[in-house]
Amino acid sequence: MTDALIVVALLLVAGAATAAVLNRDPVRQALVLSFLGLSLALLFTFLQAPDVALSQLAVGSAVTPLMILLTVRKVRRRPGSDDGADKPAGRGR
Amino acid sequence: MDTARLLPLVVAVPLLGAAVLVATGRRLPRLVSDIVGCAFAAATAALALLVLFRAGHPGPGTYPVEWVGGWRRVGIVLVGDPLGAGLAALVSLLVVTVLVYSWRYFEEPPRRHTGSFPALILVFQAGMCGFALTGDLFNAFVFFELMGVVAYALTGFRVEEPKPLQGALAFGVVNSLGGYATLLGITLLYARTGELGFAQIGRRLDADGPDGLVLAAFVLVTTGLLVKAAAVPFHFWLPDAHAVAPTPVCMLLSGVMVELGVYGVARVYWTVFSGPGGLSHPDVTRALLVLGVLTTLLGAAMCWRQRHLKRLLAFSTVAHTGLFLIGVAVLTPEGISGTALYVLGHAGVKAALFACVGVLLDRYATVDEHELFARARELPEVGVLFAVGGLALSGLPPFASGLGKAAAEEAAGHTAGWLPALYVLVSAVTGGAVLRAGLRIFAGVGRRPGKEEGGPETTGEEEPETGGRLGRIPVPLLAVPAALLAASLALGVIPAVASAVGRAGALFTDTGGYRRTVLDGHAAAAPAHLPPHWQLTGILLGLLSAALAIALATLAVRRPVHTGAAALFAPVRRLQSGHIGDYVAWLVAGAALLTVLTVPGIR
Amino acid sequence: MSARARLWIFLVGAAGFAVLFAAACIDLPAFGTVPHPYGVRAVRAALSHHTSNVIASVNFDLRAFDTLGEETILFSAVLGTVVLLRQARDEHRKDPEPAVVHPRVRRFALLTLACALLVGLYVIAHGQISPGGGFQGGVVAATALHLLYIAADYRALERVRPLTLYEIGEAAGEAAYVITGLAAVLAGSAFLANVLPFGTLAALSSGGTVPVLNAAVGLEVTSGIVVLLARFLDQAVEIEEPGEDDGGPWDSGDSGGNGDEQRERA
Amino acid sequence: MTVLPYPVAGWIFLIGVYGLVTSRNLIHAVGCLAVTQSSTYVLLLAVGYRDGGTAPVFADAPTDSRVVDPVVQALALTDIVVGATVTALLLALVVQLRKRHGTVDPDALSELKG
Repeated sequence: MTDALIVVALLLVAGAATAAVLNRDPVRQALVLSFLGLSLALLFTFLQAPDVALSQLAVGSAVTPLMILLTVRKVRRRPGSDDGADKPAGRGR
Repeated sequence: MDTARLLPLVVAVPLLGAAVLVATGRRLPRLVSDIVGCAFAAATAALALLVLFRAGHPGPGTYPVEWVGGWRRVGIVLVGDPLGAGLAALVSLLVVTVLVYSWRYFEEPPRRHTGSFPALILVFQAGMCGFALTGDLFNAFVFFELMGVVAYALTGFRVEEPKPLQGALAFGVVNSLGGYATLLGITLLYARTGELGFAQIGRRLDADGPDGLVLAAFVLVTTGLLVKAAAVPFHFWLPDAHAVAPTPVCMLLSGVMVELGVYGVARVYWTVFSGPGGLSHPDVTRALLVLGVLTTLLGAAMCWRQRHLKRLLAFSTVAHTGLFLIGVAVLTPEGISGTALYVLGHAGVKAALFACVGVLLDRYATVDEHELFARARELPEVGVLFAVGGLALSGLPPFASGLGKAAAEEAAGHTAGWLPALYVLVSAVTGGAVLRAGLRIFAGVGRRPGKEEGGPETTGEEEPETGGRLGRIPVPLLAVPAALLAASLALGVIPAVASAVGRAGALFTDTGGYRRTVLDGHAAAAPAHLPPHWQLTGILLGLLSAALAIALATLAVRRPVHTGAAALFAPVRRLQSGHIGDYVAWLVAGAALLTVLTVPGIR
Repeated sequence: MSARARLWIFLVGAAGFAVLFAAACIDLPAFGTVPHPYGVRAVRAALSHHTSNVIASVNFDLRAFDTLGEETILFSAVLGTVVLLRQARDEHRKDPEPAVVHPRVRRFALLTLACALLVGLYVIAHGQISPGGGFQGGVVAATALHLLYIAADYRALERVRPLTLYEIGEAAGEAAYVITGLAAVLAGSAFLANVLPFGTLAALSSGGTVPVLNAAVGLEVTSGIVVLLARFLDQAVEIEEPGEDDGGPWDSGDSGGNGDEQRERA
Repeated sequence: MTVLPYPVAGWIFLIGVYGLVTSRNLIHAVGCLAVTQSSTYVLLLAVGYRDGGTAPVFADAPTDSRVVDPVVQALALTDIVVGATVTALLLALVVQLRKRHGTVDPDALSELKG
């Protein structure tokens, strides 16, 4: 029974990791990363590691995606900027 | 107190200092926080030197071993063998000089965060000392990451500038990836042996023969350490980071941190993989030798082509790391002790050169060799220091870099007859590049260099790191490079240093002795060894490379443009693209290359 | 280097890595079979010190030196982030506008906040006897505080979050850890030795110095993560760059965040 | 029993590195680095697992019950902290990089070359 759960969780983790890489938009990636954190926490629980699962839940599915989202918000806030074709920016000098 | 008890304090004292600085930093005036930082760094240096003197005492070869928390064989072990303790002492002393140098350096510390720069430097010191002293693989990884995290932050310290941020990011991504590779390797070793201490893993590995798992573990662990050591093709981050970090940080990065990567490779090999259950000596020699030769040639070639002075020095660090790697690759006590002395001398010289460039940056707001042409004629003192540094870098006797080079090239010569020629060539080219820049900048010799065609290039306009441009040069900015060069000279002429380093190398390569000392508490007697010493061939080769360096520099300033050479180097220079994706791809390819080079080792 | 060349170099390297890793996997002991000598010794050692959560014992007793390094990594990363995300010379601050929050959202968020804070503190306090500890609890508590951003607005968050205090708290946590270690040295034992009485197994005060170090880590992590998130929020909400909101050199469109998305569409 | 965990760890490592190599957005690259790191957690815990073992937390006096390896769990905890802090630091660098270079596309960063 546990074995089957571990296998399922492993596949979930592998899938989530792949999805997190292939989602090139950081906002969507942050959400997938959050899901990856969740599935890792699940896997760790099945592997009898509640301490690690708890950390992973707190860090991997909350703090890291939150930081990514805040970064995106900062980066996108600037009114007017690149849409890929970037200009050399103000250097702040 | 028992010397062994002092080992963890070498890590704990600077951490306490950092915590004090952060807690009180925003209220302290600049002067006080600088003094507090220096005091903690100096106390650590005193502790490290005390350990070194007790451990390096000639006589029965015992050295201090401390199980942190008193957990014999269950906890983490710190080992104060002369080489590790010596590196900790070198790190601490260099940190003290760097803090003195930065005394007047950042004219304007970040607002409301006065203590943060010295605090970060202190944590950096703790990380490097811990890495040098630890006898536990996972603990080494922790300190590896600690060094990394602090170094990324310090590299990007000047957030108003664009270049440091790019360099710090490349540094961070590539180093973290290397760290994760190392951790995978550590996990594989744990799966096999169920142990984490160097000595315990080594003993249990020797119970079975080498197989694919041991090979994979070696490759993965070494990959991370070689990233830190900036060996080709893991080196791309180094010039980008070292060229843009604040000068005091450059002194530490180039002077000791990169060398700690080489130390890590040597330490892990000798304690874990050198027994019958590890990898065979000829295969490891071949792998490290190939990487070392590639590194040193590429570093020297790129160093010669630079006009951005800090980048020039950074590539010279790459070239010298290659030489250190060759010294380790020959897997003899003489190779280790020669390289150790070379590292000692190089640290002082390279830090002094960076210190001189820092003065130029703060006075002229550029570190571009062409733009600075003849402008620094008004700073003869700096010019003299810079020239002496260039000569010492090329291995001029009797500097410690010269003696170390002589000893290392002799040891390497026993493995392959052409290696000494490589040492001479690379020392001459890197020293020559420094001298060429010195001749142009401080003496205005030769023609004003014109615009070069073709090839990617980094020019050297930068913001000064002090508040404004310096008028008068403050005393510490001159005293520090002078003291560093003097120290490098002294280390080369005092015979006691060479004999102590020789003994350290012999104890370092005594795998059985290390394991017995750590696990069984038996004193390891230093095996027979030949300490580095001045020999006629060494002196002559040192003089030869210094003469070659001068000749190259003179030639270069007389005939500044070599169209053919520029075209020749353009593809190599294009590899250094500043693109993080490229660097990561090279890292993976490098791990594969390392696999291919070591794979015969398991048959 | 072109994207294609980069990909090829990666693929060659990845193939090598895959072969290497596969070779290692073949030689790995089968999943879930072999006990490790170190693990066995650790369990015995933890029980000898009356610490029921062996992981807490490994973290704060057997390998407390690792945890010192780990906390220092956090400490220096927070310090580094504070330095990197400082207000640059050419930037200015803008007061965030007070937000209008639906009362139901507010009530819910405040309730969650209270619960999460309690859970965080509970997890910290029970580190040595049940899963969890200073790190996990600290992260939960710190993240919980930021629910205020949803519940009220940024200014309310700033009021309950005197950053200076948290920065000092972080340094105090780090210092407490080091000082606990040094106290053992002064008591004539090894650095970070467990010199306090061990108490009874599974009691809140069991484990000697384990709860002390655990509390130090809890303090440091809570404060550290609060400072970390605060810095990112600060950048996202308050700090303005030159050229922002006043035309500047930027004129149109969204930002680089999803540059490649837009490129793909184009 | 299955050997699945080991190849899964290898796959996560490689796919994360693939993301880093092909990334066109530095924020995405930092996310990929976090993915890469999760391979180390998976491998660590897989190595420490024992069939039928329970979590190494004892409610009462020592029993003979089989437990999984506590050491790797402690290592994984340390690893998670390291990962989170590195992510934070790199994201901070990206924020500033964006201000000074005006882009988060690694292809557009061109100040350091040669």
